[in-house]
Order: sequence, then C-alpha cells, then structure tokens
Amino acid sequence: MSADLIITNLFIFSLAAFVGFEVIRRIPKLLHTPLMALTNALSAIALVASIVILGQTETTYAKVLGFIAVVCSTINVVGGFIITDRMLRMFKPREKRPSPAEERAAGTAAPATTDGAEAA
Amino acid sequence: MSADLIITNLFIFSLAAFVGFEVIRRIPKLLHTPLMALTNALSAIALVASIVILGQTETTYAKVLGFIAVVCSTINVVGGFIITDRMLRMFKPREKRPSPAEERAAGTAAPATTDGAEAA
Amino acid sequence: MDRMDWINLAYLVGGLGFAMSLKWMTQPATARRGLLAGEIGFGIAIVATLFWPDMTSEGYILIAVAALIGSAIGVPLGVWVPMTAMPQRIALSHAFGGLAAALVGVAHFYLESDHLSAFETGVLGIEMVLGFLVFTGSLMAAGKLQEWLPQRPIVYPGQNAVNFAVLGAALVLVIVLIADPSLHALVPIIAVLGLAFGVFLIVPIGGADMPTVIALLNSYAGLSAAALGLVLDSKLLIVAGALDGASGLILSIIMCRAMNRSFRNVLFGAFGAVDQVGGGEAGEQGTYRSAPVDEAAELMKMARSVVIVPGYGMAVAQAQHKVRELADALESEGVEVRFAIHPVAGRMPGHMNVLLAEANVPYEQLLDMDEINGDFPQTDVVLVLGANDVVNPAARHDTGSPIYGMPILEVDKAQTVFVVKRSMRAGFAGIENELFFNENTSMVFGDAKAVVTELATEVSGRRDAVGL
Amino acid sequence: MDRMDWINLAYLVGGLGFAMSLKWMTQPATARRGLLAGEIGFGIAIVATLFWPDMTSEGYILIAVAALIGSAIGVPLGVWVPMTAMPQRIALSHAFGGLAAALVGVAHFYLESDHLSAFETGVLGIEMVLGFLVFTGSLMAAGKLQEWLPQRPIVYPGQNAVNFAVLGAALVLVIVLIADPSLHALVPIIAVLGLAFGVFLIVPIGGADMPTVIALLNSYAGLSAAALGLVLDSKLLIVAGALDGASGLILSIIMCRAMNRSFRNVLFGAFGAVDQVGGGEAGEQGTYRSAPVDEAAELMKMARSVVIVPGYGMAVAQAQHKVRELADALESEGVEVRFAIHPVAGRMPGHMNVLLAEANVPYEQLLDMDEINGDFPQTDVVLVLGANDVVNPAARHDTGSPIYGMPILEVDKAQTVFVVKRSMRAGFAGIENELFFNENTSMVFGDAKAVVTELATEVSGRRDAVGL
Ligand SMILES: NC(=O)c1ccc[n+]([C@@H]2O[C@H](COP(=O)([O-])OP(=O)(O)OC[C@H]3O[C@@H](n4cnc5c(N)ncnc54)[C@H](OP(=O)(O)O)[C@@H]3O)[C@@H](O)[C@H]2O)c1
Ligand SMILES: NC(=O)c1ccc[n+]([C@@H]2O[C@H](COP(=O)([O-])OP(=O)(O)OC[C@H]3O[C@@H](n4cnc5c(N)ncnc54)[C@H](OP(=O)(O)O)[C@@H]3O)[C@@H](O)[C@H]2O)c1
Repeated sequence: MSADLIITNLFIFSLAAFVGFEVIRRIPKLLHTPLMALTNALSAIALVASIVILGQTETTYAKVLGFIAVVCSTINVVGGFIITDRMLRMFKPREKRPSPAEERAAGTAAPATTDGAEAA
Repeated sequence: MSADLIITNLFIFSLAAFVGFEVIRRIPKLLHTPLMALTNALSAIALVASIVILGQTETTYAKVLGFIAVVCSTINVVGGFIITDRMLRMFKPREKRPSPAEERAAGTAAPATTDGAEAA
Repeated sequence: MDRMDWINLAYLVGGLGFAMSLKWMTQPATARRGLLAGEIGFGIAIVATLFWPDMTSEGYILIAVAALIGSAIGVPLGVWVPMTAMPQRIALSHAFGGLAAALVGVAHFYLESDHLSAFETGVLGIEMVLGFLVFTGSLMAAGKLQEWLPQRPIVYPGQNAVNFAVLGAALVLVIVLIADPSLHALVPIIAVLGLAFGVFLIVPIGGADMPTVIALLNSYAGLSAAALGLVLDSKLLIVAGALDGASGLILSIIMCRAMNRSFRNVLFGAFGAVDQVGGGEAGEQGTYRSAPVDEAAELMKMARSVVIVPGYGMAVAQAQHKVRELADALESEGVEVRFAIHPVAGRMPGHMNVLLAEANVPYEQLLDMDEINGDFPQTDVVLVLGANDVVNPAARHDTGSPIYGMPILEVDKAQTVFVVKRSMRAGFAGIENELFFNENTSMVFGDAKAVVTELATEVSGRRDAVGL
Repeated sequence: MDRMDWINLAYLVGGLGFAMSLKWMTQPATARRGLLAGEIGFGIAIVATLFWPDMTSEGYILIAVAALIGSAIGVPLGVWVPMTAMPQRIALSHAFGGLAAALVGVAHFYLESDHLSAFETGVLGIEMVLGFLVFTGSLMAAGKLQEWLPQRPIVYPGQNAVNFAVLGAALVLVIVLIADPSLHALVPIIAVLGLAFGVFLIVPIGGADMPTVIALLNSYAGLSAAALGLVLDSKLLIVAGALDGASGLILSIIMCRAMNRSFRNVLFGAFGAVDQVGGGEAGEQGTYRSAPVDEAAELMKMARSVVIVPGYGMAVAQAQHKVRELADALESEGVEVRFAIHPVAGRMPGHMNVLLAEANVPYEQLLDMDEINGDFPQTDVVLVLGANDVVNPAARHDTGSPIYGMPILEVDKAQTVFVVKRSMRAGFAGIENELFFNENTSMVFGDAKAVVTELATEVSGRRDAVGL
C-alpha cells in the first residue's frame, strides 16, 4: 500500500475523529445509553469487511473465520439498532410542552449567545 | 485522475465541511468578525498551489499568473493574521472575573446538562 | 467509474449517514432521525458491499446463512433484554464486535501475508491484539455486571507488572511478525496473549467500575475497526471506527469525571486497594434509626414537596414502575414530587433516565443534580431509593474517602430523609455512608420494589382517613 | 516514503491545525490559541511546499520576490486599516483570494489542458467562474461599503434575467470546454463573463446588505479553493476550502436570520424594491421632539440606570472612545451604565463588540439583545447612538415593513429615550422609525462623536453643581 494512500486515510481518520469528538461532546446525559447502543450497531460496520472475505475466499479457514465474523457483526447491528429504537421510543415526550431534556438539548444547539443569556 | 481518488477527496471535503459547520455554528457573535479575518487568512492557503506553479513552470504566462497569485495570497495571509491578532488583542479581558462572553462560550462548551440547568 | 468506484461512493454516503446519525443524537427531538440516518447509511453500505467484484455464489449463500443466524440471535437479544441489563448487553456486543474485527484481521493476514507491507503487518498485528482483548475484556465485564463473576476486584501483588508483561509480549511478537510475516505460527500466539490480556485487564477492576471500562473497551473496539479499515483501505471502516472510538473515549471520560476518578485509577485497580481500607460493612459509626414503612408513607403524604433519589438499587429491584405509581399517588394528594438524577446513579450513564422513562415518568419531573441541589433545604421529604454513594456526604469533606470530591446530591440538607435499601451494606464504592447515621435520616429496610409498592398502597389507600 | 509523502504528511498536520484553529475560536478564552494553531498549520504547509520536487532556482527567486511584495502590501493593510473599515478590508481580501484561486486555475488549465479529464476540466471551469466572480463581486462590495460606489441598490427591469444569462453563458462555455479542452480561447471569455457576473450580482444590492453578501462571497471563495484542491488533488486545499465555505455560509445565514431576511431576498435585490416603497425621508408621521445636549446630560446624570444602544452611526463617527469616557463619567456619578448590542447593529457581525472592545469597554458591560430586552421597562434613560433599524418598533407590528419580524431592542419601553443622529434620515433599511415620534423619545441631532463628547464633558463637568 502506498504511503500516499496511508496518509490520505490518516487524513480521513483524523477528520472523522474530530467530528466524533465535536458532536458527541454535546450529547446530553439523557441520551448516553441510547448512544452506546447506537455506536454499537454502527461499529458493527466491520460487517462489510467480513462479507467480502466470506464472499470471495476459497480457503476453508478463511471461510470459517469470515463466517463467525459475519454472524457476530450481524448480531450487533440487528441487536444494536433494535435496542436503540426501544430506548428512544421510551423518550417520546408524553405531553406537548417541551421537556427539560429537549430544552437542554436545544440550549446546547442554540447559538452561543442564547446560552450566554442563561450563563450570564 | 482516477474516480477512486475523486471519491476519496469528496470524502475529505464532506468531512471537513461537517467539521466546519459543527464548529463554526458554536462561535459566539462576539468573535464573528475575528473569525472572518481568520478564515480569510486560512483560505489564502491556495498559496501552496500558486507557489508550486510559480516554482516549477518554465512558461512565461504561467509565471505571470503564478506571480500575481502568490502576491495576492501573501497579502491575505499576512493581513488576515495580523488583523485577527489585532482584534483578539482587544478582547483580552481587563479584569480577572470571567466576562459574560467567556461564560457564554464556556456555557456552550460545557456539558449539555449544565446548559439544561439554565435552560430549564 | 467502474464498479468499485460506485461501491466507494456508496461507502461515502454511508459514512456521512453515520456522522449525521450522531449529530442528530445530540437532541432527544431529533434522536429518532439520528437512528434512521444510521440505519440507512448502514443499509446502503451493506447493499453496496454485496456487489463486490468476484464474489462466489457459494459465498453469497454462506453470507445469507451467517446473516440469518446472526439475526436469529440478534433480534431476541435486542427485543427481550430488560433495560436493567443494558450494561451487560452492551458489553456483550462489544465482545462480538471485537471478535469479528479480530477474526477479519487474522483472515486477511493469512490471505495476504506474502504481500503485506511492514506497516500493514504492524497495523494488522495491533488490530488483532485490540480486537481479542476487547473480546475477552468485554465478556469479563459482562460477567461481572451479570454477577456471574465475582464483582469484587481481585488484586494480587505485581499484578500490573504481569499484565504489562503479557501485553508487552504480544507487541514484541507483532514486531517479530513485521520482521518476518512468514511466521504464521505467531498469529495464534498473539491471539492468545491478546485474549489473556483482556481477562487480566478486567480481573482487578470492581464490578461497579465496569461501565467506565466498557466505554473504554468501546473506544478500543472503534480503534481496531479503524485500524482494520486502514489495512483494507476501507474509508467507511475508518470513519465508523473513528466515530466509535471518539464516543467510547468521551463517555468514559465523562463517567470518570462524574465519579471524580482518573483513568489510571479505574484501570489499575486503585479501587481494589481502597476497598481494603473502606471495608464493606458499616455500622461502627454511631447508631442509625430504622423506620416502618407506614411512618414514611404518612410523612410523605403530609409533605408539600417530596424528592425521590433513585439509585442502582431501584434498577436491581426493577422498581421503576412502582415508583411511578407512588409518585402519582402522592401527586393526587397534592404533594409536589420530583426525581433527582445523579449523573452516575445506577451503573451506566443515563441509566436512571432510561428506567424512569420506561415507566412513563414524564421527564419534566427528572431533574439533574445541578438543577435540584439548591432545593433540598426547602424539601420536606427525600426518599433515597437504592442509592448510596451518590448521596454520601463523605464526598464533600472526607478527603480520605475514595469518592472524595465527587459531586453528590445533597439530600442531607433536607428536612427528613428516608433511605430504602435491604441492609446497611455499602454501595459500589464499598464505603459506609454517614448519611444513614444523621438524626434526620431513617432507614426503611427491604427490597426497593416491595417497599415502594407498600408505600404506594399506604399513600393512596388511606386517602379518606386523612381529609385534605 | 518519498518526498511527496512527507509533504502530504505536513499538509495533513496543517489541515488539522486549521480545524483546531476554528475549534479554539469558539471561546474568547482560547481564541488566541486558535489563531496560533492557524498560523502554525499555515507555516508548516508553506515550508513543506518549498520542498516540492523539481522547483527551479529561478522559481524560488520569483516566489521570494512575490512573497516580499505581498507582505509589503499585506502588513500595512493589516496594521493600519481602522476597525471601522473592517467590512471593506475583508471584502478586499476576498477579492485577492478569489483572484489568486482563479489565476491558479487558469494557469493549471493551460499547463495541463492536453491531459485533463472531462471531470477535471469541468471543475476547473467552475472554479474559474467562482474565483473571478468573487474577485469583482468583492471589489464592488468593498467599493459600496467604502462609499466609493453608490450605496443604493441599482435595479432595472429584467435585471435578474440579464444576470442569469451571463452566468448561464459562462457555464455553457465551460461545458463546451469540457467537450473540447483544446479551445484555449474560451478561457479568457469565461473569465470575462465571470468578472462581469460578479459586478452584476452586486449592483442591485444595497450597501447595507454588503456584509451578508461578503459572507456569501466568502463561502464561494471557499468553494473555489476546494474545487482547486479537487483538481490538484491537494487535500489541504480541500479542507481549508471546506472550512472557509462553511464559515461563510453560516455567517451569512446568521446575518440573514438576525435581519429576518431570506437569501433570495438579499441576492435578488428585493431590498431595492422595498426602498422604493419605504421611501428614504421620514417625517410624514406626526411630530418629533428635539432636545438640547445638556438636557440629555442632566437626565442621564440623575438616572439610576442608563443603557447605551450603539449602532452603525457610532462606527461611522468613530465615537467608541468618547462613548467609553461618557460611560466612565456616568459611573463615577453612581449611574449604572450598560451597552445593549443588537446582533446586526453596525455593518458586520460583532461590529459593535469589536469597536467597544477597542475602546476598552469591559465586556461585562456589553449585553446581548436577549439579555437586556427584559430590562428596558426598568431603565431610566436609553441613549440610542447612531442606531436606527435595530430599535425600530415597526419590526414588531408593521407587517408591511421590510424589517417586520426582525428581533429588535425594545428601547421604546424605557422611561426616556434620547436618539443621537445627524438628521431624520432613515437607516440602512431605508424606512422611517416611529420610535422617533414617541412622546418619551427626544432627538439629539448631530454627529455621534461630537454629541457624545459634549455629553461626557457636561456630565463630568457639572459634578460639583449637583451634590450626590
Ligand atoms: N452511572 C454510571 O455510569 C456509573 C458507572 C460506573 C460506576 N458507577 C458507580 O455506581 C454508583 C452508583 O451509585 P448509586 O448510589 O446509584 O448506587 P450504589 O452506590 O451502588 O448503591 C446502591 C445501593 O442500592 C442498594 N440495593 C441494591 N439492591 C437493592 C434492592 N434490590 N432493593 C433495595 N436496595 C438495593 C444497595 O444496598 P443494599 O445492598 O443494602 O440493599 C446499595 O447500597 C456510584 O458510586 C457510581 O460511581 C456509576
Ligand atoms: N451587523 C451586520 O452584520 C449587518 C449586516 C448587514 C446589514 N446590517 C443592517 O445594518 C443595520 C444596522 O442597524 P443600525 O441601527 O446599527 O444602523 P442603521 O439602521 O443603518 O442606522 C444607522 C443610523 O446612524 C445614523 N448615523 C450615520 N452616521 C452617523 C454619524 N456620523 N453620527 C450620528 N449618527 C449617524 C444614521 O442616521 P443619520 O443619517 O440621520 O445620521 C442612521 O440612521 C440593520 O438594519 C442591519 O440589518 C447589519
């Protein structure tokens, strides 16, 4: 693999990590458990790699490894998404008036000065 | 240029744009003017391209174009950084106690629930 | 654009879907959209992958079978696991994830070993170690949380030395492998060392530190996925791995902060040490007052404002629905009822929020520590329900205490405090709680669910008796 | 790793430096660090570039000369431009940026045209158009802000049609160029069309909308940089361009929101239309009261709380330092003085903050609209200093008004309001301001600086007279 390609991928890695930190830092506690379940499902994307191996290889041991890998990853995707959904369904606010949690999140999203209004 | 490479670069573009939106959305009004000056300087990074052209080419018109480009970009870098610095120097808080602006920014950075505390 | 380009384009879209998914998770209002974005991104990526060049038809069959088996296990795991068991569940799936990543790494190594660059071999090696240690580590964590394994940290002299030795050995072998990738025999050994390290890493860590550790393992899993992506040149894996890694790291940092612990502290079993000191059993410290349930019921009914402080005990007892009933009963008596949620109450971030939301407690009633702490002095009755450390005043003054400096719910400032738990036993920090010995505190012993049920009936039952 | 790899690595570091730079700009406390990060990242990238393979020694000389000339112009531009002229200054540098990007694009096209893919040619074409239109557009904007050009929007029937025709022609030619890249002669035509479109785009836009437009041009500049990066496969340019584009877009959106305008509205000269309606001159509406300076001084000195509302006029008059003196004088009289900063007061975001910070007004005293609006009813005296639209109550009720719906500073709710401006002329929205005709409002005519200076001396001067 060319060094050039590696550097490109490092570029992508660092940008993605940057996005991750910036976004996740702002997820309210309320949503931390759903978040864990979600990232769980998302990180099971290693599934694509295992699919390719299982789908292409002729060699037996690779098949075995690939097979197990696909099974494991599928468990995570399916389970992870279902659980996230279950949790989020619980959070559906029952009355119209915005919940503190929503306000909280809104507060975070809102332009800095608004927070300032409260902070000051 | 291979389609593969193009896609990679699109990948990088979208991630960078994502970072940009996430971060800049949270810059307090107070700092918008300095921000403009700063991005001004940063976008002058086109300088690297003009340097390469000016440094390599043998053909005259390319030299001319490259030369103008280097001049223009340099103006922006130098000017942009100086102005940003000037503005930020003004913002140095004069007393110890944190300014509303800082609180505001802090408020934004702080974990969601803190904002929530105020928002609720 | 040939077929691979289209696939990569799909991966690009998928990756952005993941990013948007997390972005939308930053607000309850948009969280569901976030989930959807994640699912769509995932779907696109998978479908695209199926068009990968030169897949064998046998391969497709195997994939289908594996996917079916996976779903057959995954769906039940998703649908039936109770919310109280979330930490275990999540640890378990990290185990699967780690294993999958590690196995793909191994397979790729064997298939490509003759034309792998030193860099690739190195990254692959590290990827395997990470994957395998996440596998066993997460299994251990799940076991401890499910209390199949001893919750108590198991410490012995020179433990850290041993652990590092194991890890070191694994890395040395990776280096050897870089030098000569033909030494296939090394891979199993590296795998074993990785697996062993995963176990050793968790052994000295107390069951209650598991959530922190799980988050940390989560970020390792992310890293290994990213490493895999680096070797396979899969930008999608890189992005997903990076996002996952970031999330795990941030969550563990948040938890450590909220518990006023340092990583070192969590990872190298400082807690075990503390345990020795603190001693599980309390009681040396003065006497405590034990109150019957009806007294508590009486006082709560007469109160203007009641604050309920749920803790791990409520989760264990699955008392959340009964608590909701109690709250309703009190409100119909004109009592203002609120819930005080400590950031690390329970065993995972947001644990209490999820449970109470499950019991349909409108989350207007759930107040964060910083929102409610000011109100305790004006609160008539506080009901501490299976919470312990998060209301331990020692955190404020006792510099010796392992939880010293951890922000707590200052219930001791309230008029009256009822603490519902089964015994005087300590909480996860393994230290006694002087709150229980205050004169305005009364212990109501029993299982949280049982006690709360009784409270609810008492409160609603005798409505006529006390004319309001 | 060969030399290019090292260079790319340096670019990676540079790009991350840029990202961190913006991240740190999110807080005044860390803003300076952000600047530093940007500078370092930039430096690394430039130094690395100098090691580019097969550079000619003549090339180095040319580079040095060009850099010197650039610095010779850039330093003065940076050091001496007054803060009040920032909008122009920034517009000007966008012009430079756009030109540079465009020229690089042209050069690259000529050098490579015989082996450019259709995609590359297309991107290059768009990149040129963007670059050139940013160039002239920004020059126009700067001219209008500096009032070298007529501020008023110049509109004529079918204007938008013409503009789109020009842009369309340019894009058509780009397509032709894709079909046959050997048609070098097209490039100058495309350039001219781009330049023309830049001019036409700005002509119909009022001088006061310029800041929004500048931000928009900023994001175009970013896009063209990114496009260039795409063609040259320079990840650094792509990242920088994307960040720049995002920043410009967000700022213009924020400004539009704060002014309750839509992009369409800003870009297609709707304001010009409104001008016709609203009419510049006010006065038909009832009578206004004009007060002498000393009356204002007297009342302010006796007040408990005074709120100063600075606007564009303060910037024009460069009155910020004098305002500071006035505030100090009042405070030494025991009057509580605060500044109410409207998000779009002045002519660029944060304009007032920068000016008052320059005058050393501690920013504890600068309050945002949302912070202060509640306090006006309890405020004794409001001094509106060269502000107009941002205090126009029409925004609250007059649905016909072009600023209807724009959140304003509700000074009309204060006890007494003094408005300092030179005449009854309208502000940038070109509409009359009913605030001036309220019975609790008095106009104090004159140049902001002059008036404030007088106020300051009046207040401090007569200290002994009024014994507090
Ligand atoms: N939330 C997180 O993310 C997280 C992560 C890692 C660690 N932690 C730690 O976990 C702890 C959480 O504090 P906490 O106060 O919620 O819990 P805790 O301190 O662990 O105390 C829980 C108490 O509930 C009682 N209990 C257990 N089962 C019960 C039942 N069935 N009925 C009634 N009571 C029962 C126990 O006393 P008895 O045995 O006498 O009944 C125990 O003292 C904190 O120390 C925190 O640092 C939290
Ligand atoms: N901040 C931004 O980012 C931004 C961007 C785009 C547009 N805008 C627009 O700009 C406007 C800003 O509102 P604003 O109230 O600050 O300004 P304004 O509405 O433009 O009013 C400024 C007033 O200051 C007076 N003035 C001018 N020179 C003066 C001098 N030397 N001494 C005393 N008074 C002087 C003028 O009246 P006389 O001529 O009678 O003196 C004018 O009415 C808003 O409409 C906003 O939408 C702002």
